[in-house]
Amino acid sequence: MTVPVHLRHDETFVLNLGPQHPATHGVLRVKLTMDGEYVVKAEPVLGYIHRMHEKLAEGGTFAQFMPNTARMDYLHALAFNHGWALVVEKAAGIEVPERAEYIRVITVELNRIASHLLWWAAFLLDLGGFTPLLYAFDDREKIIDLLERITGSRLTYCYMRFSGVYNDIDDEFVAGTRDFIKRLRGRMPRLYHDLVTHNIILIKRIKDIGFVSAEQCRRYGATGPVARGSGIDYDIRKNEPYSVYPEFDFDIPVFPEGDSMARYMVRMHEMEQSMRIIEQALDKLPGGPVMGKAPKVLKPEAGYYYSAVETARGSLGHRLVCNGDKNPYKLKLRSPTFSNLSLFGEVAEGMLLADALAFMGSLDLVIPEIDR
Amino acid sequence: MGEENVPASIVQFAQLDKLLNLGRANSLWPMTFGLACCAIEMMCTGGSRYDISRFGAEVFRPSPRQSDVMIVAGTINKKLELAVKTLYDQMPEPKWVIAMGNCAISGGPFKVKGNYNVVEGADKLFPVDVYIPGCPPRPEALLEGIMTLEEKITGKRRWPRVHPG
Amino acid sequence: MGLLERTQAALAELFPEAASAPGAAGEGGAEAPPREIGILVTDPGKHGSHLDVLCHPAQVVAVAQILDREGYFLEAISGVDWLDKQQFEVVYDYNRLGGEHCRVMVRTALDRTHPVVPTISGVFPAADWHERETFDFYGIHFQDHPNLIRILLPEDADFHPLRKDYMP
Amino acid sequence: METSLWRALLYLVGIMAFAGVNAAWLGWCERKGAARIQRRIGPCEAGFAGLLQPLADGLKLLSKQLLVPQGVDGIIFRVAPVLAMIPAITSMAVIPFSENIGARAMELSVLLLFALASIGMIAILLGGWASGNKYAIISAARAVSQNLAYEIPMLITVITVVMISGSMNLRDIALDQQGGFWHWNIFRLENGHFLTMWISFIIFFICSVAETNRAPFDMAEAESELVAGFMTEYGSMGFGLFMMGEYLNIVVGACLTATLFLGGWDCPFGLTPGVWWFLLKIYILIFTFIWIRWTYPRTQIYRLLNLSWKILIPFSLANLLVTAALIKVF
Repeated sequence: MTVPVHLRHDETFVLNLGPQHPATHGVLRVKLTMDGEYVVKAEPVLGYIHRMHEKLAEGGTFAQFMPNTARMDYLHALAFNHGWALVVEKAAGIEVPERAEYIRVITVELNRIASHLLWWAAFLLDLGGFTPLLYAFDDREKIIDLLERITGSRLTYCYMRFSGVYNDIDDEFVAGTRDFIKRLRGRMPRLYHDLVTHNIILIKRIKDIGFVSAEQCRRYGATGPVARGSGIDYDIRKNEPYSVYPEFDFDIPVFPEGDSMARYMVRMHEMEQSMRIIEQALDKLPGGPVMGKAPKVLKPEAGYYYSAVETARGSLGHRLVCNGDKNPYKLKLRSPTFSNLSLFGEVAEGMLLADALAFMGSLDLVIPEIDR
Repeated sequence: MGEENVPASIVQFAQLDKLLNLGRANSLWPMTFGLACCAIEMMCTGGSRYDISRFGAEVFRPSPRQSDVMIVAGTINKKLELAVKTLYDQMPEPKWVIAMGNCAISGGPFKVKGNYNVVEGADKLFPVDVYIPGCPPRPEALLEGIMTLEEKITGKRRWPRVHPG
Repeated sequence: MGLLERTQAALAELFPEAASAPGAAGEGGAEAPPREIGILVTDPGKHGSHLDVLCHPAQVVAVAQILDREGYFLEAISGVDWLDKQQFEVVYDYNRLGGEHCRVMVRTALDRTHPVVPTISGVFPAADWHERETFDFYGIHFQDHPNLIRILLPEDADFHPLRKDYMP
Repeated sequence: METSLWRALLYLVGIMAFAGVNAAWLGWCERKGAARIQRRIGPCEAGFAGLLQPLADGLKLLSKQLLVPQGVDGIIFRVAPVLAMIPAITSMAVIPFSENIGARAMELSVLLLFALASIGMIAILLGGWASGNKYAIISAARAVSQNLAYEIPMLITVITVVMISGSMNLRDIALDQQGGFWHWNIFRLENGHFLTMWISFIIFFICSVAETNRAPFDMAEAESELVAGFMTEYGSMGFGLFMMGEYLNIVVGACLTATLFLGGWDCPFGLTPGVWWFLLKIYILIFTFIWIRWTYPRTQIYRLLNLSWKILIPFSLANLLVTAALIKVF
């Protein structure tokens, strides 16, 4: 229900939600044609942080591209590592030991919680609340400490190799993860839900704002929490199972309403599901090596390969074309936020500026992932 | 870190200058100008654990008119070059620039033969005062960068410098 | 699988003359059987897509409409520059949003000197940005696209970076 | 109250000192309060526990380049920040700090206060309009509609207080509430006023939060939407004056609430009243302003206006009628 408005279109002015704006969390520019405070037409302009990842992929070998994957979506870098490792293992036919698969799932799910925490903080910063950011960062620092112990970096991980993972996890990591899960489960109802989710100002601010229908999601190719917030039950970990996800039982939060509140609740429940996955993975963690055998220089067969991975923002696809020599002939990265943002123009029409920004916040954008 | 004094005005009031520099050093208001991965580390520095507000620098002003230091946290590319230059020009005079991360120092991982779109370093656009290496640099490195900037402004170091090794 | 057969049957009408190579299991990859157009069932474990459709540029919109009717969504459009064969290739990826999983890869080959292919942004609005990006990187012109301008590079850039023969 | 020159000079310096110190060190209180709420240490490097931080900010803002951008209405651009400061300081002249400490005890001091409050609103409008920046104009339009909407219920609630204490002079209102908290307007027991007083206290407090443009009603300086609202083009001391104006408005709002409802300089337990009780009440109210700001997100502009036009004004009018009836009956 956006406020019904008769757009007179006679005195509209163009407002530049410029590359440098606190609400765009990066360098997205949206050209807004405004009528008073109502948005008549919104057109995102991209490319302000295009960093030539696809050209670099063609330049270097398969292994040299792994650090680049983390620089695209630095909030869920491990899922990007996982996607790139999956497509190359599929192409070159490399086996990954069981323990490595489990460690991959544990670290990816931990990173997903960290990504949702940062989205939650930035989303409330957009709505004017400053304090939740500090509490979410408090929890996120705990995850970063855990992941830093085994991967060595805080944000841009380069942890996965083509036949497993770089470093084995030790008991301290397992104990630390269990403590973290217990702590976050304790804080979640009181701090995140009572203080913020049930806050009347927040509910009024995001309920019935930015309605996205399931048909719009399909036509614009929106996936992830944006699609699950509009009633589409599509999660790659369930629909196209990869790695060892089939061995865990977790469910996919789907909310039919399709407004910003639904997307908000999808992500909050997803944090809970990720914790369930981590616990089951830690219980069933097998022994054995973490690195399988992989040829030093990979020369996969010529052909077309595609792999999809579920990141915190949607389905990340790697369209890889190989022609038999040691570096990829062509790599197209299907970034989830690229499609999620493409429906912003159509949905934001007729909304107030403040509501349009709340809607953009609920889409959870990471700009370097859009511009690649 | 030279002892080079920032000349505040034509007429030099030694003591007043010292006092003003001390005031400026203790209230460096950064501009929210996060571009990429380093912006997340800048937000972590504003968080509770690293707490940039101890140095009076937690007021992240969105508009260039009210900020003193521009922390270039991320990659500048050719499409953004003009916008960054305008933002730098819009800042009132005693302004400083911290180039945070390898991309702002020299283009970082994108300084390759086939580079057609990334500006290789912020110092190609405007003078940079403090360089903080790292990809992304840790929040402690950003705090060290701010302390180095304060030392450059006032000439005195706030905490004893920790020499590695 | 019901969905795969149904999709294959739906697509088959488009290519009445070329009998679709039954179950070539794609081990030879796309290059081995030099087929002009037709449908190839590939093994998703290895290639990620269930169907590999090769079609003329003109049939691209028809294929898109069939898949739209079947409830697919457009995942990605990527251009490939085959320098040695003097060809551009546009790869469309369709996938199911929810329900049964079936990914269809549609490929068309274009002449390298002046690559032109009709746009499918009428059927799938998602294609609007993907096509602008492919135009931006390869210079492939998409006929009657609403506003075919560069999306990622600065507007005044005069080069197409991802072409194999481009080096700044 | 003979008006000797010395007394006027003394009060002039006193009020300027009170305003200056408050404007600067409220910034420190806000940052320390925010840090306390957000589980971090506020500014603690400048002087003991960061006490010199406002000094550092002030020096820095004073010594920055005064920048007047092109295409800006020069005169109004320079006048607007000053105009934001003037009403806040002049309205302190009328506030009775204690029995015998109070610059001017004018007959119509309540009226003067609200006349000055609307000048503050005009300052924001001029600031937003003069800086020629699209964000500033949107923010100025929002500020005017918000302040206008919240001044009416504020005035109506003040009328109920004036009716009960019978005079428009703040000093008389405060005198009328002396002798222990049961005499305060909130708990005024005789002829059943305490019910209506509670409602007007709540409405008055909401309006004072909205009047000073602070979260959850900070539509004008909406940090994450309108860049920096009407202050976008203001650089050094222009921005400084606006910030000091905002903090002084909070102090005036707190003083007004304390005088009208919480019995001015009266001691809660009936002991010797004095100015320190008054200051204690002010700073408790100021802390609640800060507390509210750092816990609540921002509302939407149409909900904010609906709250005032559809809820606060009818309630305060009903409250006014009930009070009038009670006075008539008893």
